[in-house]
Amino acid sequence: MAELVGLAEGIATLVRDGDVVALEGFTHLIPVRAGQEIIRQGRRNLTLVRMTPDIIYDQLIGAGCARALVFSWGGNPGVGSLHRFRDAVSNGWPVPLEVEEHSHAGMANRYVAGASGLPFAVLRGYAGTDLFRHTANLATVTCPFTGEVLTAVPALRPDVTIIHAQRADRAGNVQMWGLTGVQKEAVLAADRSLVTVEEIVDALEPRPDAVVLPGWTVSAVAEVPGGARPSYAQGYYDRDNEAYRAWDAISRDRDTFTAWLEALAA
Amino acid sequence: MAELVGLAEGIATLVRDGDVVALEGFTHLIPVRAGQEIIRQGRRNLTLVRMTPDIIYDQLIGAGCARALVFSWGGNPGVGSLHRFRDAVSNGWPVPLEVEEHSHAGMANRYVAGASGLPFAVLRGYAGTDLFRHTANLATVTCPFTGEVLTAVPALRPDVTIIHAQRADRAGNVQMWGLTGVQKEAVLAADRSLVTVEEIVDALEPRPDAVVLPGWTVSAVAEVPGGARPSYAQGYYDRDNEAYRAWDAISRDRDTFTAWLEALAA
Amino acid sequence: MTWTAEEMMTVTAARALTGHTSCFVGIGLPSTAANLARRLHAPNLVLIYESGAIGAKPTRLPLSIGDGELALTADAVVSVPEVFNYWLQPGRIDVGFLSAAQLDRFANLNTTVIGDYRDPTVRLPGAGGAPEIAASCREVFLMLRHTRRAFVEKVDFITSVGFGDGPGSRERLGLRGRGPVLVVTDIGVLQPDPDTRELTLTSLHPGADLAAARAATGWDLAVAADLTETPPPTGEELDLLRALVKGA
Amino acid sequence: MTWTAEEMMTVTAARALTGHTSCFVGIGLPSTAANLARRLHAPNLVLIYESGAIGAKPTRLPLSIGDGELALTADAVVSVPEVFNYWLQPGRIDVGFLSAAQLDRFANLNTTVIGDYRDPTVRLPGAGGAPEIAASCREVFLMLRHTRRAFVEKVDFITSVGFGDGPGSRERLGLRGRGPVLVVTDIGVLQPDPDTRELTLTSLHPGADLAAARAATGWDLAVAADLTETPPPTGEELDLLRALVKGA
Repeated sequence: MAELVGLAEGIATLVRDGDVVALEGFTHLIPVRAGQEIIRQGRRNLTLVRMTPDIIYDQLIGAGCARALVFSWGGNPGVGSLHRFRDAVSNGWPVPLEVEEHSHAGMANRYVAGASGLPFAVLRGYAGTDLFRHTANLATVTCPFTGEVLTAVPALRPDVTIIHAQRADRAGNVQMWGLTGVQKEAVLAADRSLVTVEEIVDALEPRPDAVVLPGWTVSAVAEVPGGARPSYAQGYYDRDNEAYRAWDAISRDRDTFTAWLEALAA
Repeated sequence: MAELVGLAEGIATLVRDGDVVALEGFTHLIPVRAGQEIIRQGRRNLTLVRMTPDIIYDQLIGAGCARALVFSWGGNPGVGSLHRFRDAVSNGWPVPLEVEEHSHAGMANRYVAGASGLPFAVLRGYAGTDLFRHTANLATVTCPFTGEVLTAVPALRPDVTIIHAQRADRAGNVQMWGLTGVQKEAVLAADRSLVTVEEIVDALEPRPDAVVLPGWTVSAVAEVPGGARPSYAQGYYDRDNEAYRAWDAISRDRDTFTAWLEALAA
Repeated sequence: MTWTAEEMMTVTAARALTGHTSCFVGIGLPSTAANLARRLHAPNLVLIYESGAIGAKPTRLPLSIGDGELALTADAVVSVPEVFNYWLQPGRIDVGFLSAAQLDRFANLNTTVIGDYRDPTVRLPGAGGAPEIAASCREVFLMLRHTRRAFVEKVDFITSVGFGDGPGSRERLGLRGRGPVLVVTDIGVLQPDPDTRELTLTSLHPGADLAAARAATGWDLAVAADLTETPPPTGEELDLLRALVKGA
Repeated sequence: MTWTAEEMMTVTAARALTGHTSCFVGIGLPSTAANLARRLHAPNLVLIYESGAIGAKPTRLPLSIGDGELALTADAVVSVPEVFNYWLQPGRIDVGFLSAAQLDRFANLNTTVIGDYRDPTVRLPGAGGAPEIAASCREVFLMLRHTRRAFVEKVDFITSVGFGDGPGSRERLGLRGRGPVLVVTDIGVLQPDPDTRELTLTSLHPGADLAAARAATGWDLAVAADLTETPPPTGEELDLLRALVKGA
């Protein structure tokens, strides 16, 4: 059963140096506060996994938490590039960053395979692209019935997956709604999981477009109001576009970024 | 876009002799009335597909509509055997019935592959069973990353899938809720589809545990109140157990069944 | 106090379900046993029905796995493909309940045909969820009547694998669950021998005798050195069970 | 009446969307064009966002594909794996919109890196949904600025396949969609030659001239014999577009 914990305690017990860590949330319900707690606790040599690394991953990379990034689209949505990500890839600052990149379809299916207890997934994807030349984790598989050749991607099984949801009850049952992306698969694929929520309630009343993760499938739940800011939490708050634009200025320059990082630690 | 039709018209235009026809509904929302309309219109040589053939398939088989059955569990739930199915398998009455059987996991994944535009699906299943000796449509596939050998099942792509749902709007958008089984996959895997609904409404208000099939994914929608009786339609009616028990007596004997069939045609 | 064989079976199975166990249940005795356990000593038992109800808490016994009561009381309602792919296949579920028309000494199960496959004496319902439940649940509990017709030397069709042909079979087949650990019959309880994996009679229900067990088994039945008697159903167990069945 | 290059591009793309077309849209110009078309001549256009909104009808332009407005106005909200597996992959979606940092004469697209992959001059966002959108949508529309830096002889990285190295490439690769059928730039419109599959300038926007188009293209630009002028934006088109953008 999921334990109810504080955010600091949850990160301290669940995220270890060298772990493969997935923070998911497809532009909605992004676990920003949990990611910043990883920075505060100074985790190192993480393999960070995320379909859409955006500013929270730019922060983790700039803070030197990551040795590798597995992803399918990296950018500051609606604003531009991730400067810390670029600096790490191009100049190895503050530490070199290995990159393994896929398409969204490939990443989504890698989580599906992980959640399904399968070693790989099959899809129509990547055909004819240079991803096949640069991404080691790709192969082909032949349909035993038709002889057709398809693409295979290996299962993703993070050591720990972290997501943000709207609600949990005291038994640790988690409820999220709206655009819930790949979060269910990412949690079910992981060894351990932490869910930050806007609020812990006595009972989860059923509602439209809701996904529920039973408490026994989650390691820990932490109540972190505003935990997805500056991204959205449907029913709680909208996206703070200004913060995304501001990040562009902060992250462009190593010094302004370093100042931001010190302020975060303080 | 889905056309709004009468049940007779829908069956007449969408179901043809020799078709591969799937009627799905996993003990809830079983399209019974649509199946009986197929009997009334005298379709022949159908390959009937269904995870859980129960009394409606016993009726279709007894009426001589089917040349083959693709399934994973055949019985009269809570009552016993399907006598018309047994009679067809053991004695070829009224016509011989070819049988292709799978496990639930295999059938579900065959629909998933069909809905996904893939030629096959991979699962951990069937290993060590005699199904491998008797079901042609099974193979193994080797994981290109781990070398592990898994089971492959070919995609199911029915010519037509028929399901029953609670509601549709006038644009043919379909809404079903509760236990919705494999119906979404079965419709998305098919060339054509017919959805019978309890009622056609002006607007589908969102509700918990609802699955919506947009009208452009469905060929036709027919308003058929009580279309799932004697099975359940959550929010409308419960299962009529007496009818399931009564079917046991009717179907045991060819004469009583034939009398039932004549009454249905009348 | 008296009780039926079915009540003895149900109570015995219910006792084996404890704690936060997650349990893949079909309809019939397994569902009754699991719901009885929830009302007795295992209120946190997680009931999973293949129709898509995860964590169902039915207030009465469901009439079928399509019973709306399961969806209305579940923690989560999911599609049938998801039940098998995300929940059963990865080995998330602790206990799976199965029954069969035939089983052999290695607890291999037949629910497909009696006789020849192409020309069967009796055509049975088929596999359903059983092959993957037997493969992927951490443990499997079996409930069936103890008769010579059911307990056979060799099953006519292997629908679901127990221990195959003995030690090492499950590993060779890549079956990741532990397999059948408990067989509850109307005569007693059988468990696999840790070394040979052969089903061994470990307990007799009150009033049952060893001769009857041997007579009802189509092979030379192994009997545990420390053969015990199953504790009889308590008044509380019977009262709750009967209320449950009556309420259905 | 005057308009910006971006307005001309958006209006031109919007005009190409008609009827009940289903359309896989990202954020930015494609989303603006699709939402403009819904307000003009294609009220039944089905907008599909990769974040899981099927049939979204936003009352304003979404700020990102995670905008709650998309979920709240959609016919169906599904998971991201489902969007790609059940909706995009089978070829259910009529039109997919893409852009790129580089494209070549066969409309192969690069959104990954400028320069060497291991030591890039510019690290771009990467593939996202593009490779499978380019592979599986029935048709692909491209929108990008017409510059020599973008229209190159050879892309530095093939992120998404247009027509590969010419006729037959898509078939050999098993790509089932028709590929890019329309490229809308700030100078004009390009379409693949039916035989050679090479992008051919078929229309120039008002005020643009052929010399500028050639100068902005990194290869010897093919020009249609019947090169036309794109009809200028109407007052209605511009009013609706400006209201839409202002409302965001």
